[in-house]
Amino acid sequence: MAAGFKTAEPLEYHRSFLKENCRPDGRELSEFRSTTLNIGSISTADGSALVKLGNTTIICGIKAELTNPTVDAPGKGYIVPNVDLPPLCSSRFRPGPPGEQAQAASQFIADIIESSEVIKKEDLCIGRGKLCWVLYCDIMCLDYDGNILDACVVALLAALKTTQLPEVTINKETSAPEVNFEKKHKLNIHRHPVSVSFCIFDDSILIVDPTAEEESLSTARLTVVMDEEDQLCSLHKPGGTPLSGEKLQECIKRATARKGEIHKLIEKVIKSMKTAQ
Amino acid sequence: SMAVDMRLPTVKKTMTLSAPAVYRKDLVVPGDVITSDTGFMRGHGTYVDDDKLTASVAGKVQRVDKLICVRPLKTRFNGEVGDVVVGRITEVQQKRWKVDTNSRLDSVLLLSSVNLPGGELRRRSAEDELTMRKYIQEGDLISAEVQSVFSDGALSLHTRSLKYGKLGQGVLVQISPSLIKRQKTHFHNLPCGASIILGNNGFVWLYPTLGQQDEEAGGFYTSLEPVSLPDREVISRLRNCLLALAAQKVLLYDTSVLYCYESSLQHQVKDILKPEVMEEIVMLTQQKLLAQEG
Amino acid sequence: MATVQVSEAEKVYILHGIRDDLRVDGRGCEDYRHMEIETDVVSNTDGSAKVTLGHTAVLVGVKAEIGKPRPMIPNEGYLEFFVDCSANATPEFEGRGGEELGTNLSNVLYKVFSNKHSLDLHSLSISPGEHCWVLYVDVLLLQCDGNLYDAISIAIKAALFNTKIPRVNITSDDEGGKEIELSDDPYDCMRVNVENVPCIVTLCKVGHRHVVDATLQEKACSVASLIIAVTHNGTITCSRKVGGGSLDPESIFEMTETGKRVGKALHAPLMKLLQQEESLSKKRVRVGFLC
Amino acid sequence: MPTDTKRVRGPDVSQSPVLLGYKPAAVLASRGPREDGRQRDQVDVRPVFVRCGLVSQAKGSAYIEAGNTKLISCVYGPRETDRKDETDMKSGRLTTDVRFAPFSCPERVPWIQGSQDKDLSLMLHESLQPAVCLQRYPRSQIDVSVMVLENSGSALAHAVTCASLALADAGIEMYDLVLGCSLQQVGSSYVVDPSYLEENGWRCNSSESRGGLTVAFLPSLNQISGLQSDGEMSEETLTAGVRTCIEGCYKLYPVIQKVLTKAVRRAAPPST
Amino acid sequence: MAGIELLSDQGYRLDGRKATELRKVQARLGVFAQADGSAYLEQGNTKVLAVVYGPHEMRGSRSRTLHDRAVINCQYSMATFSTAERKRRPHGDRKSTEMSLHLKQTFEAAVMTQLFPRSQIDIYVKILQSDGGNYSVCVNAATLAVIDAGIPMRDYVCACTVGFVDETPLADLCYAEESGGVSSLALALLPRGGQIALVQMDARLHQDHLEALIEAATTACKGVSKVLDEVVRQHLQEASVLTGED
Repeated sequence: MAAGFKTAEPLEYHRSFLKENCRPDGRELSEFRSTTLNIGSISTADGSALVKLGNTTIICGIKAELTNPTVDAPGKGYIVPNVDLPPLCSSRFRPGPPGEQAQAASQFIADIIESSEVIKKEDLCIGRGKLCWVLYCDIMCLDYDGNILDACVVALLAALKTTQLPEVTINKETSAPEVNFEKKHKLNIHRHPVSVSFCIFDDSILIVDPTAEEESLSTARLTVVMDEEDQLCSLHKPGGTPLSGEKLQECIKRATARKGEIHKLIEKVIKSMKTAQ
Repeated sequence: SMAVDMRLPTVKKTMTLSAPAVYRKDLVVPGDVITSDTGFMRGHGTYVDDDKLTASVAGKVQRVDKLICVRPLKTRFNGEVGDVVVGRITEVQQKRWKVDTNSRLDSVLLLSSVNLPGGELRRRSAEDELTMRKYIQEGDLISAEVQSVFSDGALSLHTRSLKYGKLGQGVLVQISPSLIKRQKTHFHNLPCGASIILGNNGFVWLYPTLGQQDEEAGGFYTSLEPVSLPDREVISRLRNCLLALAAQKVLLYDTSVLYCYESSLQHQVKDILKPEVMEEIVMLTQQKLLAQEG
Repeated sequence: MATVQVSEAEKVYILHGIRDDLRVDGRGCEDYRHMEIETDVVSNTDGSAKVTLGHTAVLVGVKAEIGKPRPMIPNEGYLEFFVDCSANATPEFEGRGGEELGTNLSNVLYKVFSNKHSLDLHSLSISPGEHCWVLYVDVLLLQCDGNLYDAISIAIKAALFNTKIPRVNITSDDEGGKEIELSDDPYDCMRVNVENVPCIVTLCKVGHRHVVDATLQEKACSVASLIIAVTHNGTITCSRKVGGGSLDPESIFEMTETGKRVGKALHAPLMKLLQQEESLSKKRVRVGFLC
Repeated sequence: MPTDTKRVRGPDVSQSPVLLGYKPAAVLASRGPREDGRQRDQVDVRPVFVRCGLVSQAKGSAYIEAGNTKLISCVYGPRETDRKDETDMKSGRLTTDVRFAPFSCPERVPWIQGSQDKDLSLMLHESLQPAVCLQRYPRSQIDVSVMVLENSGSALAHAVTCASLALADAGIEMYDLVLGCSLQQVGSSYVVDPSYLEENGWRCNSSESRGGLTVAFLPSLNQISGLQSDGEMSEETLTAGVRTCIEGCYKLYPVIQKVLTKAVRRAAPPST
Repeated sequence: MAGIELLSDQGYRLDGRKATELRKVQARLGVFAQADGSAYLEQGNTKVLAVVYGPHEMRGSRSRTLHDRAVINCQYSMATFSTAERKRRPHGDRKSTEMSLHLKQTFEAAVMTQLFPRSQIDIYVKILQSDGGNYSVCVNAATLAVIDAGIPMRDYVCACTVGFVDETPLADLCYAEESGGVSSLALALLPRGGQIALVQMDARLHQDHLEALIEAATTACKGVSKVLDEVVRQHLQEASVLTGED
């Protein structure tokens, strides 16, 4: 009976839970799914992280390569983030070039990197006007069950925090770059942005960390990105029903709390990796 | 043991008996005026331009009473009522099969134009595609006769005679319809030990000559018993002879096929398709045909 | 691939024939159809060849261009393969219809040549790390009557044999910069050693036996084929099962044995023919497509 | 390279530091023990870690880890097919898609599918197809995708195993499982389940002839559904190599069976 | 007009031809057995293979079916090795799509499509070697292939590319002339009736010169048609000897 109701009238089914201030998966309205983090699992990457947010699974791998800086910014390197939603992660995606959603997600991540200054691009310069690093941040969804943005940001941050680059010098005589793999250094992470996403049901009920089904049934979405100094790096609400200032404050409050949890999680996992070594 | 015959291509000798000083008048090309006499009727391969009967294809002019046609060397099949065809089923549809007969449109075999075993004609249960597939399915070969021609030129076929129906084991050879000589019968049991259906549409079917019994079981049952090796050899030889004749543009009918078969006997079957062997045996065939005529 | 339809009864007939070592066209299981080979057929190339096998027709053009060596192998040139399954061969290939088959064929060609000896890639080096010859081997499929792999590999070997790469002079200027100069003399050229270039043999499993040089009808009766690239001394540089079915290990071993034996035997007559053609050189009337 | 307008683009050219720091001395010896301590000339496959049903959205999924080679495979469908021709009326269609994550290899892999991915997709397709009862799914399509998260060698072989597990996990009817095993021949010696360096090291040095071989095998039907070799091998080494790979598949078989049984038990309703 | 002199004071062109002289045309019908019709044609160093399939049942989407005539479907493509600089792909670029369209328009004017309602005729041309006048050479080769397929045409379609240099029309341009900055025009003609099937000119040309240029093209097309006529009659003669039927 319940199963029939769930598939035949999904919206009514969800409403019946929301009335009771809870959700079909047993969560409260402002509760995140359990978040797990795994770092450094891809040895071919210079930094990597795998994040699970309930079923949603995101992997991020960082590859650093050498290139020439642009003429406009001779003292800066590049950060190139891309989010991919392969057909593997859900039946809603087909093979081929990235669809709208993947393109929007890539842009969202690129904007956060820009606005939050996670990494100073100046740090990626090796020889002014001559040589710099390009950090390819490739983020891929392996299981799509909603709220990929929050998971992507965690995966990106954790992967960057574990990234190590070899020392590169420019030979004075040949002016060719020389790499010393013996000497590696970490990236300097300036800011630690955390993303928190919400869905709004029936124009009024606010829930956090929506599943794929909740996303598709909701009337609006909102994403807040905040760093450790409580600076907002992004506030993203792609259309949908309007939101009162009061609700917005509620979201920001929830984001502030979540941000602390994520920072702790990342620190804990990195520490446990160190002790394991 | 493996065999490979690699060679440089040779300039193909054309078998022109004498270099033409003037071109034969009965051979025309598109745009050639055949006659300005308005008493003629235009047939295939012609059109009327400015009251002149003009050729639209390259080929040979043929006159039958007042009708003038130009017969091209090569063409798709222009079927006429009564023609014998061999065709391959391309599609099973409601109450009909579509058949590839080398025509410009697929031909049609209506369920009502088929004698189903046990006189089950028009039985309702046979009218769905699944049941129809049990009798004849995609890929099957059939022999049939042209029953009528639709207004768009597509042919309607029938198999309502014991000699037509689904074909069993054998070999299909596809050649140009213009190389098939029109004869009283296109079914022959050749004395060399195999049978042939020379479809007017250029699809030629070679198969082991069947006993009387087998034939009467005909229609939808096909024997999957192995064909004997000697029978196979005859069929393969005939196949290669047909291709040799067609390559040299010799008209195909029982006698030309048989003469070619006999001319080929001094060669192994697999060697017949070598250019010099083809030339030789077709030449011999020509000579025999001329001798017979003369 | 150009597909043909074969009825169940025709299949049985073909199957029994192969069992008795007498195929529909009179061949035994290991016989090739009549094959014609001619080189130097397209003049915008540095080497070319045309091969017909049954009605299958393949044209290969080789163009040598100066490029940059691959970073990991600075002292070698390299080959690039492209197979154009053109609509001329069959309407199925119109538009992008032939692309998939073309990619599959060229991927196999890359594998066939992915070893140290098929072609001496060092000889294609011009100046290590900076310049090398890139041989673009372009295959054009003109007609499709089965056994593409074998016909293509033979055409490639013939076209490479025919390839003449201009001699290169490297001069350095005062500032250490290098300049590349191509010889103007058409006879002052470098040849490619094709001795070790493999030929591909496709073994088509039909019933309990396998045949070489299968026709489209025979292929339609087969569950799977094994392609195997073999050099003149019997080295196997690529093998691959193709087709939707599976094969038991013992038939793979038998097919490998046949493939090696047949493949090895293809080289001597091919080389003899190519040398014969070259020795005739100017005396020979080019046949091409005109005669 | 076709330009990519749907992704965030970086500089036109960039170079992996791996290429600059590369030292020829690092190339593997063809004698002595292997870098990871496994035995040469023996069917010494890496222990595998395998799990089924990890991806919530897929009909079936599997994850396999062999040394540092890590792959994930998902199966979607059967669903109504996109393309329809007459063969689809009689039997279903299997599609395969193999991709390498950009960070999966020592050098970054571009997002746009290269011909290598297409080649692997084709080989995966041919390896799986004989095992799937496609005539049970007329007019339908079954989509198999494999993502190589890290390539530490033998990617195709493990992709075959992983994908066949995902198909089984999806409840797709199959005649048999398909298992994959690779081998790398170096002169007269061979290594089974080679690592990335063992697979690719030859490109840089040594005059010894080398060959690579991958076999896909249906263990209970004793059928080879996929075979691919390159490099240089004699008939004898190729034949011996095929036998060795079959042995390698049999070594894998009990592990895979166990994982599958576990997955089936988990999926089945508790018996009373 | 920088660089090379396309017409010498003595009235000779780069390859030694006179202004109105055509390149040598050689051709053969029936080069392939599997197609309904095929032909190979060389015009100077431009070499083309043309193949015809049909008329046959419509393939693919039936929505393109015409109920009163046949659909003519053309694909123009170039072998990757056909040009001095290697081409990356044989077709699919804008130029070859345009060429395909022009061929289709040309043959719609000549083939008696009304005889084949609901059918399709495929004409595929492949440039094996490109040395100017590609469109025209393709038309000439395709005409022969259509004839070889026994498909009715009102007349041959012959085409020629002509150019205008120093007040002089040049017939049958080669690549060096085409790329040398000549105003060129391609014309396809049904020679007997003199009907124009297609004219294509992208270059600048003073209107006063147009008539002269079209006149030159018409003459050139008629010249080509003579050669094609010879080829077809020769082919007929050879092939008809043995049919032995009167």
